[in-house]
Amino acid sequence: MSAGVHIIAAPGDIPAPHIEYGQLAPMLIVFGVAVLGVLVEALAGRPWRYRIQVPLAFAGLLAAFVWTIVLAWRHEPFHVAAMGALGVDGPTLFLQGTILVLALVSLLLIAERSAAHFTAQASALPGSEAEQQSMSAGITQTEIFPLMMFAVGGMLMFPASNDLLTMFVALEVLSLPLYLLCGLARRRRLLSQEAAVKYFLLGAFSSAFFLYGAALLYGYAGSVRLSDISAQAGQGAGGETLLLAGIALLSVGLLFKLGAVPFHMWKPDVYQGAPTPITALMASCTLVSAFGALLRVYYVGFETLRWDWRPAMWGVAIITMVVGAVVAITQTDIKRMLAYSSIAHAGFLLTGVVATSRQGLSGTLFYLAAYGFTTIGAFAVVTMVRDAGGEAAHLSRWAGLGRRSPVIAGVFAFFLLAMAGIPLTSGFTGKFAVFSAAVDGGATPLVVVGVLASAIAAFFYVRVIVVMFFSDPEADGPSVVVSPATATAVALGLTVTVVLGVLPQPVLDLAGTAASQMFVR
Amino acid sequence: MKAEGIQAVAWLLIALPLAGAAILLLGGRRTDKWGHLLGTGMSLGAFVVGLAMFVQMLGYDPEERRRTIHLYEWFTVGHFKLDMGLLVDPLSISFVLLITGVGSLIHIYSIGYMAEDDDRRRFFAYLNLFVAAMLLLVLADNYVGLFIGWEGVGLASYLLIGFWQHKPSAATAAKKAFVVNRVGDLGMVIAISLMFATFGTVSFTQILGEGAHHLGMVEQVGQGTATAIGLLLLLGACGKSAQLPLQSWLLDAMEGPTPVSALIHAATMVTAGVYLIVRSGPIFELAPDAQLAVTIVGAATLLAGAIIGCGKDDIKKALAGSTMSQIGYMVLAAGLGPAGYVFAIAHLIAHGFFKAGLFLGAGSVMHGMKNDVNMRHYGGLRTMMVITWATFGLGYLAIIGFPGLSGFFTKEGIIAAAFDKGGTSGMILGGCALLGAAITAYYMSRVMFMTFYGERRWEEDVHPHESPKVMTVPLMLLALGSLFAGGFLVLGSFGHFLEPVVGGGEAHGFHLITAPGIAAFVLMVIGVAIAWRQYGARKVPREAPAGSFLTVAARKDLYGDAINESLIMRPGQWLTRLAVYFDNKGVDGLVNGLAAGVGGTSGRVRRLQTGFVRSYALSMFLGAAVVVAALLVVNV
Amino acid sequence: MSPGHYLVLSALLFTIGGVGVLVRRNAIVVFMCVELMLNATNLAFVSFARMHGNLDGQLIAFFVMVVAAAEVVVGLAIIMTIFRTRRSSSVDDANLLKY
Amino acid sequence: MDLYVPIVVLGALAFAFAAGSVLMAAFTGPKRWNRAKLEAYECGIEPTPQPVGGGRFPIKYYLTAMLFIVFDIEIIFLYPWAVAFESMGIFALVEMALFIVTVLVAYAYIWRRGGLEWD
Repeated sequence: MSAGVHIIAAPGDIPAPHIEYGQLAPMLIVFGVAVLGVLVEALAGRPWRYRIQVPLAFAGLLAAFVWTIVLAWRHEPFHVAAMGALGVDGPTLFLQGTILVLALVSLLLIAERSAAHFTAQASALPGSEAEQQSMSAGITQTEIFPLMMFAVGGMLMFPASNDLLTMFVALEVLSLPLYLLCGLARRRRLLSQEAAVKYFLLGAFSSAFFLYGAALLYGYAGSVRLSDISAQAGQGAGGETLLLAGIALLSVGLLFKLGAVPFHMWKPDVYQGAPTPITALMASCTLVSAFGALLRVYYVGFETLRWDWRPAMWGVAIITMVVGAVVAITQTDIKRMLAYSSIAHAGFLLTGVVATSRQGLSGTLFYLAAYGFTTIGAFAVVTMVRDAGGEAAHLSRWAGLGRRSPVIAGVFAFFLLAMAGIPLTSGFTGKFAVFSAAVDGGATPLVVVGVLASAIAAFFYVRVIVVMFFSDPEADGPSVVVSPATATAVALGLTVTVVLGVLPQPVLDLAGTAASQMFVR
Repeated sequence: MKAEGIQAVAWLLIALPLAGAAILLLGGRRTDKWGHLLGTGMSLGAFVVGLAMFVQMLGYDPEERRRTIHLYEWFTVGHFKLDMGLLVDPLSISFVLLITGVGSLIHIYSIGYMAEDDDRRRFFAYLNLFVAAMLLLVLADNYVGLFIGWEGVGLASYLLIGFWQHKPSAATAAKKAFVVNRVGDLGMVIAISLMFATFGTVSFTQILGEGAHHLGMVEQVGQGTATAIGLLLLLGACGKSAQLPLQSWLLDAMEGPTPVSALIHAATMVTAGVYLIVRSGPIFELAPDAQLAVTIVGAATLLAGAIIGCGKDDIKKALAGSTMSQIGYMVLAAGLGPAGYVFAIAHLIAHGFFKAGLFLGAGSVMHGMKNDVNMRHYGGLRTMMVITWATFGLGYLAIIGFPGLSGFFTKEGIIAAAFDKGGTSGMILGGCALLGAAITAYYMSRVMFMTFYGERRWEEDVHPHESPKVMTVPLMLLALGSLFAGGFLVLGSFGHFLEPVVGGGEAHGFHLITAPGIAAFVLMVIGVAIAWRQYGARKVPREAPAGSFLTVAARKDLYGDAINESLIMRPGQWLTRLAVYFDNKGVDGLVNGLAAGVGGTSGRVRRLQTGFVRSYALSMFLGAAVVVAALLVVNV
Repeated sequence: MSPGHYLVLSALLFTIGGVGVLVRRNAIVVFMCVELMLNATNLAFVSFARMHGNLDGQLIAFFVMVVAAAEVVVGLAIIMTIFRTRRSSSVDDANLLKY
Repeated sequence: MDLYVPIVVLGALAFAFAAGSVLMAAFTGPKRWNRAKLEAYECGIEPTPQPVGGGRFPIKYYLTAMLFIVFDIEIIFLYPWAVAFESMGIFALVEMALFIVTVLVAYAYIWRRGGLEWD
């Protein structure tokens, strides 16, 4: 221990930290509601739990969202909060608002009761008598709500983290509940548990990389504050190897979370195995959050090192787009196909990150919001198409859906077209925004690859549409179960996808304003 | 210039039928009772608006007839800006009148034709949707708007071809139309992207300039870019307008209800390609190679369509072949530059009237013949359905170019313009057009004679009868159009009307007696005479005879599908097998070679996803190593 | 001993943990290897703290330990559930989701 | 360094004594084997027969282990706080109270949902 540290000091020697509770309120509300949710689980009787948990979670998310709006409305100059641990600034508020709305929509799916998605009792063995009993007793595992709230809290914190320790804690707070939630599917429990194990082991593996990267950066700069690292790197003071290796390992952890190739392999397996509402939550909120963190790290921490990390990022973006689009073509499971599509979209989004400009930032923000709603809507439709064994996820079971229920098939087709980036959908506007930013940022080859990958991707989206509308329906095909909550989620996704395609300017302006001052340091 | 008066609400044109479609689709069964009336009303409403706009336009000076309606700013990203707006000028108003006019007549006709169908409401909803999309296509003031309408009409067309889904042939035909059209759309998408990348905008005004004076940004780009854009646009036009080599879907599309064939697959949608080429005139004028390609496609299709028309016994398919051929004429004319534009559009409008009349007449015949489409089962229907015979006959005379009727003026104009192009290419193109005229006379006479003349060949239990008034009145109105439209357009001042848009006003004079005109007339008479010898004077067998090589080829659509298969599909599959030496059964939905190649790669790459956590971890570990190495190497 | 040696040790431990994840089949052991990686990181943090003469690294080590503990709990729960279903804790047996 | 010498010496003596006594007993004591002596020693009660393969721990052991880890690890934050309590003042006290309340919420959950019951 160095000599300057006094173990025993006089009272008041260590000043109380200054915490901006107002700026942190959205996160605090969500975490508070999560803790309350645990208390409800502890104290409320079984019949009451669901009835208390759902309104509680809704109220919490809504309150946090309203607070976020208020924060954005005040137009106060942003500065770092909580002694520099968190930065609540324009981009962060945009991302947090997006995450909260997307979480609200996901909550509609998670709270769906008419076609329950979650196991009655996670501890009961699949196929055992205990499981039968708990199912017939109509029990539901209501712990999913506090778990989800913890995850959402972590997601809010992740892009706001201004130092690597906070970021690591946020990463774990968002990941740990998700690992558990993945294993709670009501049907096909074996797949669900396998998804949880895989996600957990690989997630833990990746966070070890993240952490080691953070350690190396700490070794380089003597601090884990992003701004300190940036300042130290700006001086170019020795220890370059530490710095660059640290950046690389840190990136591995972040790229894992957003599913960039070659760190993507968990994504198809987990998306397929997890309960579909959780998949929707991961595909929308987690992606937004992970990109937020990535943007902050690269725009604040490593901005001065742009020329060092950009080539590697180029490579990752290119193979992510290509692998995602190409492998999706031969998928036969809808959820798996959407997972690969999500990988491809992560690649498109990375082109916006590579741009490293204000325009790239605002384009990425817009794309995240647009894609989040589209993908949530698509997964919501997946939950509606059911047969005796639960969701009919195999593509062949969707044959002729267009004739059996044209509206649902039409809506799904629309979501797919939006993901393919057809004009008049949000996907087009989003792709346009990030690609034009990348062109301006001198990444034209990347955009060429992106456009080619979109063309390949369009092929498999159209393939699903062809199956739905042109194949003959099976005799015992799945039926479409429409319930108010899920239908609301689909309608919300559809509305946003249309509005952001037809009248995107207000949201583009919003993203532009949010990005105008970039991140605080 | 900004639009005023009724033109300022041009969006009503699109909104009315769109609202109709929305009400009918969302209203469901509740609207069954009055759905068809609402649909027809919306279409008529759009026609009235269109007419008012036309009258208002006539009041302006020719130079001031180009009016824009700015709807809203779609979005701005960086220095790219996309505005949504409409463009009302003589070219678009001509289309508006054709679409809403003929469209309304067909709506009325459908009330009778679809009376027995349980899903009549849905049918009208789709028709309204089509009208709205088609109007957007011709009214949009930029390529993206045009493309949205383009996709919209494709969607409506697909829905209507497959309207009777219970028929497997209808479902297959819809699928085929869908797939083939995607090839064309790909061309459009790339063309639009290219324009966006080159000009930073997709607005007609900015790219093409204001009407005939041009002065758009396109004049500043090199010939290479213009040629590339032109060829890609041509690919798009080929898909939508059933031109070689993307013609194969149109014949199958006849599986749809007959009013659909009349409206979409004869009068309006399939002419969108011609509109696209004429609208993009300034691009093509800068790219002679692309222009030449347009004329070649047109000439080849006009012959191929005509030959196919000769071999078909199905009355609708014979007419479909004829549609291909007639659009070939228009495309040919559109490829001739300003000299041909006016004739292309005039022929398009005249064709809209007489071909719609012919199709509706065919529908009327089918209505009386228990939906039998085989002309060998008809014969001598002249006395049974007099009105149908008379109106069909007028349409027939118009299409073969009988002097004085619509087709005569417009087609002669195209033939003359082709010869006027001069040089060897002019002679060849003119020759093709002349030959096409002769074949047209032959196969249309064949249809006429087999259907309405000769002895009766129908079964005992068929009782041919005239159709109800609601069907015959539109027939008569369209027959009037067949009589006069062409002459009115060509002899009238249509050329001057369009001149502010397409230019070249002085070239449009029409001379009654020219050498090509006389040749065309003689060839037409010969064609009719041969048909009379074969089908009018002789007995027509109920079963089709074996026929010569050419007949067999024509019956099989000139082996279009076989050629597609052996040229595109087979080598593609072969390549795939080479590239992917294991059997990839998973790749079943892939239709062409490129896709199969990508699919093969995909099938291979997905095997890397072994399902073992440890191999995933390995990939992450190696990935991390590569990323670290990449960063360090870059720094060295 | 200079702090450099601790860093080398930490890198070695991290690598051993990483390789362990790749080669071991038992889910619990795989997970223990991940924990080893985290602890190697802790060692690095503490050594760097020593080198820089500030306390941040030690503080971070505390947080990492807590987070690692939480991870253990979640991980054990998940691994136990799948073990009870499958009667096997080999990660290679969880192989239904692939391609 | 001199300060530590007595400790080292003491340690060495202790080790020598322990090792010496055990070795002494092994060499000098009488060796009379019987069956009972060869069995596993379980505090005087009859040894429970073990299933083949060494047997498995009941799931309860894992549960307890998990709970132990969670609560045990919280001490990590309490200890530095306790050491620096004087200098950190009221703010830290409130923070720590909140922290303990949060842990108590988890405790309440486990307790109410039967996590602490052995059967």
